[in-house]
Amino acid sequence: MKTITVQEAASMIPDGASLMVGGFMGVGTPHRLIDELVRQGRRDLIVIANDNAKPGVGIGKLVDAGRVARTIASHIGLNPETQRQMISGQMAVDLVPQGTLIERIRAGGYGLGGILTPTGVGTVVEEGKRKIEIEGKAYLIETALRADFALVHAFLADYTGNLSYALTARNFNPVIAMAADTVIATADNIVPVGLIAPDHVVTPAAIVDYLVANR
Amino acid sequence: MKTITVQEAASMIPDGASLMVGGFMGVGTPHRLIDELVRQGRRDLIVIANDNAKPGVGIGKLVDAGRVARTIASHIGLNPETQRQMISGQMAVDLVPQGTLIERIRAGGYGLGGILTPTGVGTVVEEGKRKIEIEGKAYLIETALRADFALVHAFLADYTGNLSYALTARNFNPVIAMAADTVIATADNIVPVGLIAPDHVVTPAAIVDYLVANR
Amino acid sequence: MDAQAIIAKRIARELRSGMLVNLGIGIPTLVANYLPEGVNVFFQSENGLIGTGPIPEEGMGHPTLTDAGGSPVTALPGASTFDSATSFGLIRGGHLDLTVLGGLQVDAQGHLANWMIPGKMVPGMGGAMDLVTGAKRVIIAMQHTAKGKPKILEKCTLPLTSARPVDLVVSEMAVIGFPGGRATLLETAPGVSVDQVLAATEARLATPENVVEMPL
Amino acid sequence: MDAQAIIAKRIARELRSGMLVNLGIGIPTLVANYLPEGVNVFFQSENGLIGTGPIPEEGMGHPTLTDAGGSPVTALPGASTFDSATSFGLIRGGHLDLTVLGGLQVDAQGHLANWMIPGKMVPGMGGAMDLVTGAKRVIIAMQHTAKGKPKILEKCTLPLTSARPVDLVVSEMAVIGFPGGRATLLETAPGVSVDQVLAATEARLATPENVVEMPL
Repeated sequence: MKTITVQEAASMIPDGASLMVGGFMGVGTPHRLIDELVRQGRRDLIVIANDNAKPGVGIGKLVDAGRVARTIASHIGLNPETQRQMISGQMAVDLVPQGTLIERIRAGGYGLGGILTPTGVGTVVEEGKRKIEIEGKAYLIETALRADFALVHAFLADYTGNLSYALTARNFNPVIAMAADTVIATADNIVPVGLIAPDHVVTPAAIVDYLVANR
Repeated sequence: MKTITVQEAASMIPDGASLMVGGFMGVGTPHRLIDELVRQGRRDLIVIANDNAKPGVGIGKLVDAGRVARTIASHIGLNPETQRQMISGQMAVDLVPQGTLIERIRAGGYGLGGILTPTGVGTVVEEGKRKIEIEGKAYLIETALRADFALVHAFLADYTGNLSYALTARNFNPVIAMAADTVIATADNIVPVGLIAPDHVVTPAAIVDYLVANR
Repeated sequence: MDAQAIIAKRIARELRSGMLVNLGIGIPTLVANYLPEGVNVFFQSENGLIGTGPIPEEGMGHPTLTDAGGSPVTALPGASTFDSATSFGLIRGGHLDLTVLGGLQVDAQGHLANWMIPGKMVPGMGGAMDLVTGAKRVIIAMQHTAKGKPKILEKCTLPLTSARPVDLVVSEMAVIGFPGGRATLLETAPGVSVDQVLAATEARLATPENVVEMPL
Repeated sequence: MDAQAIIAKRIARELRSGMLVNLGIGIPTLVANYLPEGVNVFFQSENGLIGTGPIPEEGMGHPTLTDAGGSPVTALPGASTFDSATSFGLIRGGHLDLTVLGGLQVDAQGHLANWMIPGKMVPGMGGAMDLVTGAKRVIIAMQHTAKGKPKILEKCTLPLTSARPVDLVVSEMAVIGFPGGRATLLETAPGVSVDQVLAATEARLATPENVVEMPL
């Protein structure tokens, strides 16, 4: 684990990279990293996240600036700009049921090829997917999802990279932290090693590659 | 959620019931419940757990008393009595890789039909199972596992049933708590509602059916 | 009482102590305002909270405690927070006793369409597909008609949310169930006749002898 | 130095700072005793701990902090605990940099058998199948022969642990790798000749020119 500046962190991410980004309507999103990606002019990004927040907030800022080539999300209803870019063909949008999305990401991070879920059976979601029956019940085979980078935001971090999260700002963060080749974390507070109780660590240090220093 | 005595808790479990039991070599096992099941003479049980501990400890006491008809576990190597009963045909033993076992239980509790895992491909574990290829890699379809009862042990409980666990006594407990029709919990300490921080609750109260009172 | 209040108040009567309940955005959210006295339920926000409390007083919220719409909420004593995988495990795994959701269309078999209008509104399904597929009981809270047109149709014309039928539809005019897989008029709102409900409904409704007045 | 110490000490040289490492029971556990100075690794116990420390001094342990064998351990500053699903997610998901395990047999392609002897020893595979299938690097720590009989065979006769070949076998006689899927003698222990290794090995070993002495 290395502690780096937000500028260094953003500069590691190339144009065209796939990013999993934590947060739910911007709550629990690593805002400083997003802002810096916008500032550095990163483009053609693939953004995997629960939602696109709203214009001017979190992932919404990348969308506003036209930097997202494709998003895989469960909900974009509160971001009219994403909907506009989707309809105009500027951005590709893959809509995935929220529970399926988080399980696909988890599968990617936990070494599973995928999971069997009843969600989406008998709807447009099943198009093009393998279906399987187990004890008379139909399931879709939903395959694992991974990304080049996971951008996570924690409440507490220590200097080895252990992370814990606050309240509903946890959401996708600990799950995406398992599912990317490179994990970059920001945190509200960075504390000396040993101050987060082992039982309260949610993301173990060993899987975090970079921690963004607070000024 | 109801708070009951250990006698009441054990008496709800009929002969022949399937039980998921928390613990890893007895650490994090609800010992009082196991002891009471032995005392009440419960028999023909199906025990799903990581291991069978060792003679005289935790699940080992049920084995010693000949009360286990079948066990689904990942490891029984430290319990010679289980091995003896397996070889004599007194007890059926299904051995499952530990990661597969916990994912099958999780799938049962999380509403998934199963998961795709590379573990066991090309070994005796794949016998009788469906295999599937995703992007050129082979996976076994491992199906969900549920039980009639989950017997869990926590470090802290509150009187609505929220649970948190201590150190390596967490292990299978929070996962099995999701995967049974009836969830019975014991705890080292039972505290008034509101004293476990929301971020430190691991098993939410809403899924715990019975809490065993401490004397 | 306005239409929304009638719907929310009627649905609140379905709540029982100890239930784990997920309320969707819109009319479903209002159900919490009519929780009967002495009934204590666990409200889940799918963004990762059980024990969701009311909107905080001015200056008493925190940016990390929000509902599924991203708005500030409070948490009751005994609340718990968790990641999204756990949240949807609760939803899909049979732990959620009840979800109340809005609807665009419901058909005669109880199938729901509530997540998109092709070519017009594509917000994404969010948690709706998991909720309808996984909750033990699904109640739809919606106005009976939209711009005078029935929303309870013989067959949904919009993409379905799930192959699993809902359990109950509560509108400002009626309560409709699906016993035996067939839309059945169970209750009419005060001052609303069976014929008025039938006229505002495209799906053929079974109308038993004992259609009662909606208790509010 | 006895056989076990040679094996553990040689394997310890494979550790690098920042690695997440899982040590099996038996000889693998001894590897931690030979961690080179200045190298800081994360040791995982698959029962739910990263940051496993040494055996506690008398009276300084706690019954809820144990290793995968159920024996008391300590935890280093920065340790974390988690449930078994997370523990095996770390193992299977490509997060575990190295696992060191014991072996009953390894074959010429690097396949491992280490979890059962049919009709004799059926302890269960525990975490072994997930570890061998999922870890980035798998090193087998075992004595070269058992009761004089080779354990490195042309083909395993015991049930395999995984279809995935191991990366390295370290015995008290030799270090064997599998470049290009073929068992290859890489190092011999001090005082052991290439011929002695070949005589104690059933699998045909490729023996390059540059077989070096095992650094200890």
